[in-house]
Amino acid sequence: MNPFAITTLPLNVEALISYVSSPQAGAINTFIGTVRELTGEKKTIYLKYEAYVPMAEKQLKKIGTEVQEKWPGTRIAIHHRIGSLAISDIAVVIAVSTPHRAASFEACRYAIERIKEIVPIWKKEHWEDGTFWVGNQQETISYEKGEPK
Amino acid sequence: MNPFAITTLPLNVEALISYVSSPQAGAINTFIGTVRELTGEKKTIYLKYEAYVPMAEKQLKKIGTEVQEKWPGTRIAIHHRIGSLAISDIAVVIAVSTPHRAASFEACRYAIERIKEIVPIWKKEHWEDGTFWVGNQQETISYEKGEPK
Amino acid sequence: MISILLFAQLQEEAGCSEVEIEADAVSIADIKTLLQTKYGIGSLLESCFVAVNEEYVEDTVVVKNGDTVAFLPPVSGG
Amino acid sequence: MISILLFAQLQEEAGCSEVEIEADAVSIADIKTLLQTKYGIGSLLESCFVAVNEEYVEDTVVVKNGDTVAFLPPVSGG
Repeated sequence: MNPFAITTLPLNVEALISYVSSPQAGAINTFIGTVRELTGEKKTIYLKYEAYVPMAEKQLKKIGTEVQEKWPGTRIAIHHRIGSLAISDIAVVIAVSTPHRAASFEACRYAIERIKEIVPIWKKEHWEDGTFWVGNQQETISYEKGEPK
Repeated sequence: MNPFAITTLPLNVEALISYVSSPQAGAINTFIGTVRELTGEKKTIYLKYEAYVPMAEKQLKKIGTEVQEKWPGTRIAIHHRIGSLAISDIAVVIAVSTPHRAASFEACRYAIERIKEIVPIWKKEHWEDGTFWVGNQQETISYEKGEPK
Repeated sequence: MISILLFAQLQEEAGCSEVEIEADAVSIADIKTLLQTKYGIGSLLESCFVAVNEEYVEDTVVVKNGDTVAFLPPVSGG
Repeated sequence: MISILLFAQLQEEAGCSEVEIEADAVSIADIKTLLQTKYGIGSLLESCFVAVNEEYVEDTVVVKNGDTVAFLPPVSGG
């Protein structure tokens, strides 16, 4: 299995868990991002994810390297789905195994936060009353220039 | 599915994930505790878990209630296996879904910490050179009397 | 009758998992003394929690006829 | 030749996902001007990150013949 993949296929949580499982692991943490129906009062019909695939896979791998440097002894896999997703579909799965439990939570949390910072994937909400590219019209968020840290 | 169960059967991670999945959820965090081969220099051959089953199931349910009070809108399921477990076998699975990701990590972490405090389950290590009931010979840990908080 | 349940190492020390005594209004302290003198349970008992009818209780509770008392070594699940 | 990739809303604004220009040693600023004047891309461009050959770069980099330049709106994966 490619541990860092962007795919149009449904994600297989068990496959990622198996991949990170090892005799050295005492803890596996998985984060699964799913399509939520309501955001505030907006009702989602479906979502569409788009990615710059080769770069996104490189960035996922970079996150894996960062995690293994910060939490030695970690095994990690990340898959992100793109294309059209319905309510409750899985958009992202992160699986992290570590010898002890605290690191599994910390490393998995770190990975999802980094995905939201540096991986070129975009979500387009298809609401009852229109569409919206998430992340580019929220003028309350200021984006500093240059490479994302 | 009973969301709070003690069982001698292999645990099914997917079943717990399905149970907590919902249109209101945007995040699912799962914690999987597995049997680690090495603890310090001690090599585990297998483990045996024993429980006071009816009380342990009640305590798991109590943890579920605590989680739902602390993080409203959460769905949670916890299964713990007992009996003999080999290296890499899954001893415990916690699945938590929440609308947003931060709460899923916090609630799941809370649940595993509570399991280690208040659920009457005991682990017996079977090492290469003997056996050991974990938690009752560690004189560095002092157990306050009365009900565990 | 009061049922007394023993788990994990306590069970190994006593050589049995359940003890029944004909009694009413007994203190936890009295039951502990019984377990130590008649069943040879050692100092681990001092670090155990006690549950009556599957609920944790303080050591000061009085146990009645029909109750189930469990002595629980420090737990190690997860 | 320099390939310019556009994603998400940028792609919708430009009406295409890839633009090719015959050039060498072009600044990111020059490419932005081209995208704004010729392809009608708006102010979103100012909040985009830029990647050259699949690596994030600073806006000050100079793009050479054979490079692939991607304009990346603020990401929203996960």
